[in-house]
Amino acid sequence: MQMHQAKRVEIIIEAMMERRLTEALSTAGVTGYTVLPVSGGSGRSGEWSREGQVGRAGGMVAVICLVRPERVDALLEAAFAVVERHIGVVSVTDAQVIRAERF
Amino acid sequence: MQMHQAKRVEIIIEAMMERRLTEALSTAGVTGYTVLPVSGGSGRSGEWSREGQVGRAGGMVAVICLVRPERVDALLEAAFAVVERHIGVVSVTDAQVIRAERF
Amino acid sequence: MQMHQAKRVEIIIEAMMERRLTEALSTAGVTGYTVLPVSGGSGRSGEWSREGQVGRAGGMVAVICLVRPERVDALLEAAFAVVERHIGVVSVTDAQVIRAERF
Amino acid sequence: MGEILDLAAQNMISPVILSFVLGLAAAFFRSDLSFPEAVAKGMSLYLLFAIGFKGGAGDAAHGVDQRLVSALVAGVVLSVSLPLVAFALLRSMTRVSVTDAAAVAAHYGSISIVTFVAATALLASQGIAAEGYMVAVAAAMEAPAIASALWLVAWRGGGSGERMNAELAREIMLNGSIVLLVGSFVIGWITGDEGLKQIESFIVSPFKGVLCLFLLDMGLVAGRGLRSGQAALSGGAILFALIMPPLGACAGLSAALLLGLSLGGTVLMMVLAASASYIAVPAAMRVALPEANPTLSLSLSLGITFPFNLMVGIPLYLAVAAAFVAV
Amino acid sequence: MGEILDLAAQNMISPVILSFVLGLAAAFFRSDLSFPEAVAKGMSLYLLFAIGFKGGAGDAAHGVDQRLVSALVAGVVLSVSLPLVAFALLRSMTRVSVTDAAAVAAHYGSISIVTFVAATALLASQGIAAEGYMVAVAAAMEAPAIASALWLVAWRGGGSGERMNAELAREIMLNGSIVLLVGSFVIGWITGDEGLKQIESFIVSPFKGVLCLFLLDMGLVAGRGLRSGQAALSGGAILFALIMPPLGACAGLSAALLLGLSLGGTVLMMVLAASASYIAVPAAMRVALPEANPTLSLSLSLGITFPFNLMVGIPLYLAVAAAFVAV
Amino acid sequence: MGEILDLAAQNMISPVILSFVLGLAAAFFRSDLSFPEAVAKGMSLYLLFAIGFKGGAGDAAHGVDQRLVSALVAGVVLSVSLPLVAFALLRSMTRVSVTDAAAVAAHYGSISIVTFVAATALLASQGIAAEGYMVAVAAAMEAPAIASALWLVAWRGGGSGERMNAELAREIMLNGSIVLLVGSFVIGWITGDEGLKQIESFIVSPFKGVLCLFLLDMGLVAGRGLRSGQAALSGGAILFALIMPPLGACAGLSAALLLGLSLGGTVLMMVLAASASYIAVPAAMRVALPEANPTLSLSLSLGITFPFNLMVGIPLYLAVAAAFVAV
Ligand SMILES: Nc1ncnc2c1ncn2[C@@H]1O[C@H](COP(=O)(O)O)[C@@H](O)[C@H]1O
Ligand SMILES: Nc1ncnc2c1ncn2[C@@H]1O[C@H](COP(=O)(O)O)[C@@H](O)[C@H]1O
Ligand SMILES: Nc1ncnc2c1ncn2[C@@H]1O[C@H](COP(=O)(O)O)[C@@H](O)[C@H]1O
Ligand code: NA
Ligand code: NA
Ligand code: NA
Repeated sequence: MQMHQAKRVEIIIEAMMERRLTEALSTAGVTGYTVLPVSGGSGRSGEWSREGQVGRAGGMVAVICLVRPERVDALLEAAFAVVERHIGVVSVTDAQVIRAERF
Repeated sequence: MQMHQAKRVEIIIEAMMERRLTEALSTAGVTGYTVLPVSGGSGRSGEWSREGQVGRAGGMVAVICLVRPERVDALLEAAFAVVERHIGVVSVTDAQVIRAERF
Repeated sequence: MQMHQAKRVEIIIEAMMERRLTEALSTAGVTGYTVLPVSGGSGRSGEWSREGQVGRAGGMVAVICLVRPERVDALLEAAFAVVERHIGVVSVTDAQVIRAERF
Repeated sequence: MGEILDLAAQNMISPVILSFVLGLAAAFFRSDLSFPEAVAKGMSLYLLFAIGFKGGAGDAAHGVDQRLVSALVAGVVLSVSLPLVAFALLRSMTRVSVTDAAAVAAHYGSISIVTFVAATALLASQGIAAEGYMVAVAAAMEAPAIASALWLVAWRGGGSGERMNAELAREIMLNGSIVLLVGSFVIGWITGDEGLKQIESFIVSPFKGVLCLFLLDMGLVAGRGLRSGQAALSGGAILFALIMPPLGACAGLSAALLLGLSLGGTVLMMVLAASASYIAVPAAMRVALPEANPTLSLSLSLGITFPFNLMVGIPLYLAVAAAFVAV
Repeated sequence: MGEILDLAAQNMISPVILSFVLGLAAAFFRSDLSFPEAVAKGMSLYLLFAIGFKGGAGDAAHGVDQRLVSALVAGVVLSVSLPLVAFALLRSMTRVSVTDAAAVAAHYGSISIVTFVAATALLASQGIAAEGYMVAVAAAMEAPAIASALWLVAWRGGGSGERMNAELAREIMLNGSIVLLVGSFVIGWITGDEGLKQIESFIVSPFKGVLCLFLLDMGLVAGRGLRSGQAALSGGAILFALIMPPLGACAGLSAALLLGLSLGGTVLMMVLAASASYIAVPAAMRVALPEANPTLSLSLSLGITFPFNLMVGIPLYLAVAAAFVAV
Repeated sequence: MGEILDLAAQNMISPVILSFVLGLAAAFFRSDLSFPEAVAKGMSLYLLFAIGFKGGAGDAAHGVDQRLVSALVAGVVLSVSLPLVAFALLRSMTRVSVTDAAAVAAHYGSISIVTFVAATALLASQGIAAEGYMVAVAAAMEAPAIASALWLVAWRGGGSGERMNAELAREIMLNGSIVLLVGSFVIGWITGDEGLKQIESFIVSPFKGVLCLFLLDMGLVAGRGLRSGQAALSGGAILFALIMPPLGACAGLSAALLLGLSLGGTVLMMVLAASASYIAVPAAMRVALPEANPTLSLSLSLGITFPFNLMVGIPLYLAVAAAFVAV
């Protein structure tokens, strides 16, 4: 099967910032992303879990974007501007995708 | 630790198609996969979120398969046959796994 | 954007073992990880789904750790000690992260 | 006329409708108010179970009369034929593709169970009884419209629509909401008044309150859908979504008169014909007609027809039915 | 005999049992009907809280008599010793490994709280009272069976079974369902009738309705489990899952007679001994005996023993108990 | 004094408080008892809807009198000014940074709706009526404290606090819990007693039972939070979390006396002023003051102030109010 180079960007960010992040991504020309729920984790600010929680604060989400390699920098700038002051982790992996016209 | 080459295939597909996809994977000889819930996203067909939704239509899931490199093509054929007419994204990443006998 | 080499370790493990795994990771010096819920899957022990389930047994979670390359071995030892006798899959991918000081 | 307006006004200021309006308003002003998916599904399971059980228990007393069968047949005929009307209307009023028109048509041939539930709540508050088996008719009307739509696509060549095969048919017929509705109807029918008494304080007393919260959620979802689906909506499509319900109601009225249903049963038949699916059909369309734009169907059925029926349609149909059926 | 059949028939056509059957049927025909995990857990938390509270409030009136302590001891003894019986049976009737046999045995020494709840519902509908503290006995019987199973594995060398260490013991004893059951029992006991009156319309009136929905979900899960677990089930194993409950019930009956429990209490003791765990023990086994096949244990306990007890066992045990205990 | 202790003791052994204590204890002993996030959110949506609706329906009878407006103004003033007090106290009693002090202060200016709900439950059990519009006051007090905190940070230069911009203000004002509370208040007000009667068996009868389960969950969350947040808590901070509530209550009392509220209304005003937010403000702080340590604020407001108010504060405030307000 014919595959195309792409980058898989995974941004783990506070749930409260989700909308701001996705708006920033859209502004940066990224149209496709997928949001996965996150049920817990640990970092410098300690351990947390969503169990029994009511508010959105204290939860995180994982946003996954597949983009063409040449677009990854614009995406990262945009993401970083949002993530910068906030709790969050951004990682980039090399990937291959089918149907390049989609990215 | 002794690691083995593998491919990590991530298929983000409409929830309605999950069963058809996993059956196609099984038929193609893929026995292991993991399904993650997806809470929202955006693409050419617009933005969506699972919040407050009742039906399965309009939701997606992420299916992750770790396979030996030589099996990835069969897997992708099978997946593509299901995804082809449907909304969805398929990406492949190089990975390493422990316990190669499992894949 | 300045990126730094890292490893992305993804451990899919029985929900019952989550606490034991994260404690082992902490002991091995891994401070950051994120836990994603898993809604179903299939493997040598058959197909499963969380739908309608009450107990934790029979469910899995995905634990994602981003670590510096030099730390990945310690992490894998620790993870393997927990996963060894249990159902579970461990994969490692090369990744790049921003803000290296965090890992 | 004054009476209709009165009833409509009274309907409008019920907690049930106002909860829906609150949801719409919250979505419109982009509040982050939202229900977890699991809670929304839980409420819909509750409503289906309760409405099915009550329908069955209500019928247990009378026994299954002949009319149940003819009502089921009438429901299936309506569900099969209304999509043809909807399709013709859509193709003449809008410029949507064959596939999209067929998908939308399937939604309008099928039914919205929560509209049905809201109608039963209004009837109850007016002290108007209805045939319990209308629940079974509702279940029977969910699926046939899908077959019509697939046939329309095959006939008009609107793309590679999956043919209705046995696997797909099974999947559609055994859709969770159909199974739960029919199943609880049968349980209610078997256990009758005795059974109802046992679980009354679960499925009867709190019913209307749950309906309020569920409609609040529906308002949120509909409002959010409208906001993001706006672009897909032409004037012609919106007009269709307002015209089709009364047309369907007329067809339902004719069927009810033919069957000789009671006033309540007539209203419910009208409501079923007038309402458009937002659970079973959207799911089936994603499998069978993936090229159809889901946003269009849902914006019309959930964003326009549903509020219309809830706020204007139901009291209107009641007023019209009252003119035809002696109490 | 006729009376037993009568009661069994009457039990079978209650909404509670029919809901379970509906779930089984829906799973069998592969309907996509399903409950979200969160809703299922929510219902189980509700049932545990309600049954615990009611048990405690029921006992508050009488004070904790001496019999509570002896009943607890009896429960623990049953929970510890029944696995030995189950293990011996399994090793002679089937060809499962030592580890698997021990894991299954742990399930049968422990208890199924929803079977217990269904039995209390049947007793209530027959107007038969029972000792409130049977809830505490239920809680006490959840865990000891696990220790027996681990000891069996260590004794028979069935693999690398984790030894019962302090950490594991704490985890098992503080299992959520045990804590909730005991905790709400204590709350009910402290606040008594006064407390019960305050939350009666939450934990008493809608109880049976929630139980219906929960059993519908259990039917779905059990049916799905049976479908996918079939392969793991030999004839011998199935036979075991049908023989073990009556055996357990006999042991429970003996204990109850020794303790001098009321008719209701006797039935509940029999039900506890006859039922098999599907929450606490499966979880503990995954940690302590990961080599054991979870599909086997669950197919037997949830797929066979649970429906058997629900539909045949409970009325049977009631009939038998009635022959031994004067009302 | 004896009377206060009596009331406090009576309060302590109500199912509502004991459920909270059970949750705390379960978390303390690291039981794995837990509620799914969706169930917790579902219960909180229910409580907000019910309390809002009942408040509105209660007021519908009286019409909106002048006092509603003055009570709203008083609430806003309290919410804006209490953070200044809290900030000053924190800066003198502890060594937390300006940003952290401001964030904590925002929590204490705002309110905890579940503390409010618990207070209404206690009042109801004592047969003490309160102004329905106190619900609207509660909603009005949620947000203003946030503005104060941001202003404090800007003034004292505690970092790069996001300025209160239109977008942020909209987001805070249209926070889901505010919208639901106000919305259901308005629905209750419009539909009045008639509406209340329709959904009474959903929002009134089971209310206290749901509150028990919700407080059980709050106990679990608070206990877990305390366990992991311990490290962040200095003695001074803990002292602050115990002193601030009575201080706030005094301010609330003064306002209530000025307004001439009834005994029930006075208690509720004291409770609002004394309680600290754990939903709306934490969320806003993550957006506007991300540098603030969320663990500190939550440990104080949910881990210390909330249990204090629940167990000691509410009966204390009632006793004090009773000394000032003639019934
Ligand atoms: N190295 C990491 N790998 C994966 N997730 C992480 C990592 N570090 C932090 N996280 C996630 O980001 C959250 C906040 O991290 P922190 O800002 O370090 O407290 C954590 O609770 C985790 O969910
Ligand atoms: N580039 C992408 N990266 C990640 N997820 C995507 C991407 N494009 C699409 N998706 C996901 O696939 C769904 C359907 O995409 P589309 O067919 O473009 O509307 C979206 O709603 C996302 O959840
Ligand atoms: N190759 C694989 N790729 C992704 N997930 C897997 C794979 N193999 C197993 N899993 C996950 O691990 C679980 C247990 O696997 P097993 O031990 O093979 O039964 C499965 O149910 C899946 O969720
Ligand atoms: Na229709
Ligand atoms: Na047992
Ligand atoms: Na306050």
